[in-house]
Amino acid sequence: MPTKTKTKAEIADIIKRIELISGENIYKCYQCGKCTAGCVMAGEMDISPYKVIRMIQLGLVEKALESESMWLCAACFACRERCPKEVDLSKIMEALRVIQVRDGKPLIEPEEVADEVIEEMPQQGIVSAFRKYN
Amino acid sequence: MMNMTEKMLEQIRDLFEKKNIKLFIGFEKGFEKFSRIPAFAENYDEAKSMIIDEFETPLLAKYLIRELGEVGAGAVEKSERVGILTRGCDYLSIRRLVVDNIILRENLVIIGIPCNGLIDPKKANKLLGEEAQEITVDEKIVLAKGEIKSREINKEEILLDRCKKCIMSKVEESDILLEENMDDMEVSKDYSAVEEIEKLTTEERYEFWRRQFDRCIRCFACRDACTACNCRKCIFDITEPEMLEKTVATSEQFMFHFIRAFHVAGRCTACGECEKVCPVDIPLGLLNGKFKKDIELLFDVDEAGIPAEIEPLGEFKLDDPVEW
Amino acid sequence: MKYSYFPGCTLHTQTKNFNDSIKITSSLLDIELEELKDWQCCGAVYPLTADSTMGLVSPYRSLQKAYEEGTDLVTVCSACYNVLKRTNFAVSNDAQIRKKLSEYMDVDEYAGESKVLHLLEAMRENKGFEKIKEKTINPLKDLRVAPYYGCLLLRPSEELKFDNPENPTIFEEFINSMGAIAVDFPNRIECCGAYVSITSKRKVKGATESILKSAAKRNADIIITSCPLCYHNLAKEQEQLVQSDYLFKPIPILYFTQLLALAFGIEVGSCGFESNRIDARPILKSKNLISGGDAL
Amino acid sequence: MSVEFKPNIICFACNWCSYTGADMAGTSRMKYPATIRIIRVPCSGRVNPTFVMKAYQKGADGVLIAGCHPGDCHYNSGNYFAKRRFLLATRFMTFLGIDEKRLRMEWISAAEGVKFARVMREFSETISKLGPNLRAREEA
Amino acid sequence: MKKIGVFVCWCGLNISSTVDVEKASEELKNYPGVFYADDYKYLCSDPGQELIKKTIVDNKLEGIVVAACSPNMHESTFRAAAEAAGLNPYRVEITNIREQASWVHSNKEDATAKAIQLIKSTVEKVKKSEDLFPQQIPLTKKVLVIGGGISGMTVALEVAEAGYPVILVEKEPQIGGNMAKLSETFPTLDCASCILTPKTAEVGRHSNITLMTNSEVIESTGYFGNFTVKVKRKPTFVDWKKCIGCMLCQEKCPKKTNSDFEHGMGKRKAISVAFPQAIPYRPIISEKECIYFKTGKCKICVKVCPVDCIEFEQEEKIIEENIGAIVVASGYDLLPKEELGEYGQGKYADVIDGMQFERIASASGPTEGVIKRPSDGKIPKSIVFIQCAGSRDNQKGRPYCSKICCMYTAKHAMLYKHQVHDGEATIFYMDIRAGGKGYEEFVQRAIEDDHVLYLRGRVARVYEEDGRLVVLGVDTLSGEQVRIEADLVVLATAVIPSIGAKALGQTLKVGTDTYGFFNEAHPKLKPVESMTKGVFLAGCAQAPRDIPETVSQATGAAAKVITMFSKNHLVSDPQVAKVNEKICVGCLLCKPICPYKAIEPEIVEVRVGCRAEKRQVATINKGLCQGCGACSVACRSGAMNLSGFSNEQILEELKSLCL
Repeated sequence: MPTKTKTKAEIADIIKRIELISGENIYKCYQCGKCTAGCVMAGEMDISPYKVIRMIQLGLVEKALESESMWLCAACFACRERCPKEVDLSKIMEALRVIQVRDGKPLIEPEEVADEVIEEMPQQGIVSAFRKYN
Repeated sequence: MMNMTEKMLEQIRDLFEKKNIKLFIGFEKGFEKFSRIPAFAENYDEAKSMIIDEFETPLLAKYLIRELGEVGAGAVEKSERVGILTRGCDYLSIRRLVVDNIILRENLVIIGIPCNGLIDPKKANKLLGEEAQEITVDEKIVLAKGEIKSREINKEEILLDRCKKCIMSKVEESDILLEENMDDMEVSKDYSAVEEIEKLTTEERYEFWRRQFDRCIRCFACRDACTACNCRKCIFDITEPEMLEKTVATSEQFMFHFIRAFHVAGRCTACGECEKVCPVDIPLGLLNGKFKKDIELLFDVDEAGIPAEIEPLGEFKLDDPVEW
Repeated sequence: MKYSYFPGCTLHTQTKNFNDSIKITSSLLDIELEELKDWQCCGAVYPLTADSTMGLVSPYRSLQKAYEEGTDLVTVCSACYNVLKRTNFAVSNDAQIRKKLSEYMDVDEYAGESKVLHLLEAMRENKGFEKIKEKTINPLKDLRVAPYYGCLLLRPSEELKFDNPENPTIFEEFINSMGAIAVDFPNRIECCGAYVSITSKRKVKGATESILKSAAKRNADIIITSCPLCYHNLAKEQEQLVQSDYLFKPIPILYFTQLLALAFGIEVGSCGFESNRIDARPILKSKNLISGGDAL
Repeated sequence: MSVEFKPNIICFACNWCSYTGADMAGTSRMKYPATIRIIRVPCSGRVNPTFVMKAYQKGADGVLIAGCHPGDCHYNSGNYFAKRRFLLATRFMTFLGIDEKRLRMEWISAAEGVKFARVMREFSETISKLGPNLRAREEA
Repeated sequence: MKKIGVFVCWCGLNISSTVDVEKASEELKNYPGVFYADDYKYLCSDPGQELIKKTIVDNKLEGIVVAACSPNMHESTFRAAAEAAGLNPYRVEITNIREQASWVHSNKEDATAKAIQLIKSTVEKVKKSEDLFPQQIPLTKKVLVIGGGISGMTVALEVAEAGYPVILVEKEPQIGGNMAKLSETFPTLDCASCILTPKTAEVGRHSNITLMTNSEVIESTGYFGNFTVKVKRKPTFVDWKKCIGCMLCQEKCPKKTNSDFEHGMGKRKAISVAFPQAIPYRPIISEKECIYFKTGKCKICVKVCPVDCIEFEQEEKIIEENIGAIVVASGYDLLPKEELGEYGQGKYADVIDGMQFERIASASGPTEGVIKRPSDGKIPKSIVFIQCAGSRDNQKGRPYCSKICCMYTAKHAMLYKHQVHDGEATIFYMDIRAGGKGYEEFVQRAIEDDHVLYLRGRVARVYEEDGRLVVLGVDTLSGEQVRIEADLVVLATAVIPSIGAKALGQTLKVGTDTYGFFNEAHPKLKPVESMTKGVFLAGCAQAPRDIPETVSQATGAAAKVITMFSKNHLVSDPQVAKVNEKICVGCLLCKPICPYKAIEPEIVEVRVGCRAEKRQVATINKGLCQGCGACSVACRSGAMNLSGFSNEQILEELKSLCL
């Protein structure tokens, strides 16, 4: 099913939501890529971290939301630690996740997780995963 | 309390004996019961009537201007020093004068006393329903006895207005500290009175102030009581240029109160003396409070009542609010 | 020095061996840990949303309790540490959040007066590393220990102020004080992929593998950590690596206090080695740090 | 009594930017109402809030203070001090019951003749709508 | 009441078509205080001015108002005319009825009414005018230049050539500054010392230049035209006058240590001269390293010196100088690598900064120009250059662009490629800022001809692995993460003000920005003047810049000094602040507001009744005051006033306009 293209106003609204939830000024980012250079998960992402912000700046928020990148962000704060413009990318990724979750599109449901994973994984890991994904 | 008075007298004797000072300013009992008035002693004997207790006192700092020379003698070293009894609020006023270079700190001997609020006897009388004959204070409870009734009152209820808004209960730079400073009183910022006025319409505000100002008799008591008003010659007494004309008109009243308030904006220590001495009860504290509130809000100042080397209007920040 | 202790969910369940080793060792360092009464899960991740403070309620409560106890709060799990310390930072710097939380929970306003400390920080504050040196009766001679910091201890540094975020040294100090050799491996500050492993195990492979290989390259005998999730991801990855890469030699992963217990000469049976996912005892034995009879 | 109200507006213009901006408006023959009278001052920092109060007293219906843009002050910082003073003064005058719209501050550079004329037109219109200022004004 | 004359100008039709000038002059005739009023076609013309002069003389006028065009046009014309007629020029005021009335209004009635009101208000202003007289300020025609780098030397040479004495103070033992350390210069690749040495030599021998190296300015008092400065001359422990520069001492000295000049890339002796072309070519003993100073033994230098010029007991000297102007050319330093945690925090020997690369690429450097890496002296097969290391970085507190790194990094890569043809040079950049003559072409040459690989993106981390450096970066043009193993990493660390710039600023009472760069008086129109009159700025002390720009600015600063010195005395505008000492209470609320630091407290003696009393008042340094009037607003009692725009004048003007 092709995604319905959103109107300009709707897009502006999502951007505003992202800024509100993250508390970050997304227009600060000048795409130096330092976040991506040091990101251990970037290799797995379909859209590189710095590009995620670029997409939002360009109004391509749907692309950003559809991408897998924010679910792969492990919130390790390496990007935030090094960002020369003091943009907290981890918060922007969180905003994208939160928007999806609040809009009823969580990444996983509890029943989807294999028993063996529940068995092996420390409680802390399970809790964090559900805090981020559901 | 007597204890503290004794300690003070001991110190005063010491000061006079060592000839450090030519004058000591403190308090003594006034004519009315529980009234405390300024006392000036040129030797120890004269100081013996001085007293420290918990009843309302006027601020003493302004007398320093007179006692340390002509008005605004400026920061010039004097051969003889003046001693002064100081609570936190007095200390703020003294600091006002020092920061304004009106007096030199070196010319002063400050005897500091801790304070956790003074009592307004008038309030006690009101609550008691008659004139109190005896008032005793025990920590936070005050016992007031009249001829007929007696009553226990919570000290909070009869605190001096000034003390309710106290921003400094410590004396930070005293030469002699009679007792250890207490912690600063827990005072939350209360601009509700100012906000009440802000809520009115422009029309209502103007009417409010017109009614207030029209009462003004231009006695200048507010100016004379104020430590921030420390010019050698007040702008209101200058005829060229004539900022304030002598006619009694509403517009002149507005002019007067505007200038007075602006001249202490950012410098007012919120002592409340101006309002107290006003014979026609103009709420001058509201005017000063408005400036204080705005300065704190607009220029990110924590407490716009503590005299600092550079005043809020003597500096700027590049990120001051943009309105125009 | 007395502290309130916040063990966190994992230490109370899956990784009891970690918790036990903490209790044994800390008392020997004059660090008295009293478990916070009625502590509550910290939430595992610090909420990164500016528009909602709900996630802070739980850590705020624990902090507030510690404050009521009149003590600073010590925790060990990296995640708990990150959440609690950031919450403390937030409430001490943001009056609005503070007000919101205390009003919501109907408690006295708490403005970050208590400190949140990682056990390592508590050691540093109490001259712990010198004390370790004194109290080590079984010096871990020739043992090459790779300290894996991970992310949650170090970042964001402006809030945690745990150590230099790019070139930390506290674990190294710890290791050296036990007489072991600290292995400097570059990936010690990189992330293991954390919770991402719940859905896509293969996606954290890159992260975990490079950490392990980086430690292996520097000939590490042991990796130590303070984070159960890192522990899990690194151990899990090794199970895969052993199968796919015949040259790869597994490196046991220990919680740092387990090693300390060993150095303090605590009976091997009480060090919790038997619950480790990769058995460390053979290598410890080969270094003569545990005797043949003790092992296995 | 239906005489058209012609407001009396005083504009303090700093010599280096805004006054030159007014000159620019003049040389470009831009039109604005004859209600505005300019007082030339070296810098917006020279304008004492008391002058504004005095203007109201003496019959001005509106006062405009025009200075260099932030960062462009000929004396480097005068306009910043002016900004601080008038942020407070405007609020205080409003507090006393004088309509805040009667006092305005504008940054007008020497090149902004167009802006100068526009601001004058706008402000004149605002004041016309407000009507004459009778508050804190000397009785005629 | 004063006798005031009013002249209304027609300006041809410019004014008279919309303003009824005749009506205006007619009405003004009856205005109180106006003794004479008339209108005239062109007042600015010669006959117009003659009319004004004649009228002033004939009627003994005490003040005039000229209603004409903007004062920006002809205020000086009419003031000069009045002066010629014996009237103090500051008694002349202009009413602007052209730009502010006839040209902007179309209704003649309105415009005329407004014009008349404007003229009346100006009459009121003139009634309050006073005679004002410009002050003559004496001038010492000698300049102090602080900093002996390329900018300081340029200033010194220009001013010296114009015939004025110069004192050049340099904190290092030799002049040349950072430029003396450079290998080659962009975009021409000519060697830095080849173009610098003739300059240093000329500075060294110029008869108008007094060179004070190994010295620092520690105090400055006075004001423009009349400064007194104290210079501290640190001991060199060698009598430079006796020394003949044979350098036997350096040769025989047994103590070797790291050379500051070589930025840790090379060694020097405890007694040494920094480099062979140094001016002055005289050695200095480093107290910190010298064996004699540590143990009291050695003295080999004393033994070998043929002229007996070693003086272990030398002490620092303070020299006082009177000067007229100061030029600050204190230059720059580089952000220490230690502040860059992600790039190794200075712990890797093979992560070096740009200046260190200059030294290993310099023919006169420790490697004699062969690019070798510091750790093992091997020739690197792969070099990674990281631009914006600390610049354009809010997190590191340096949000500004360091301006020179794009160009010198291109140069570095090029120099390397010219030496090691099969080597790999990779540059991580953010934007290439190559705005300058021949600059863009230079960068393109590096890319096209020398195959330097430019990757757009920042580097997140550098760490060591197997004796090489691993660089984790990104190429944002392709979106790929990049991992490069390099032998050498060169950081283009941020340009920062030279260490001590802030303290120097305080000494000279010249403002610096948050980073410590000196503030110019106006960002556009006064780029070489500081906020303190008489103190000028040149080179990187003000902001990062390259050599050509530095030389231009330095030449500009020199021109400013020469212009100042071309007069026999300085004249100050009398329209400045003045204090009424009778009223001033000395509270000094005015002081922090003054942008020129022209207000100082002063103790004066006044008579009060029959006794004399000392009191503190504010005083204005008329040499420093520029007449902005901000202080007068801060003064509550009105003791502070501004001549020419006094409270009285403005209030009268205001009252009249409000009617």
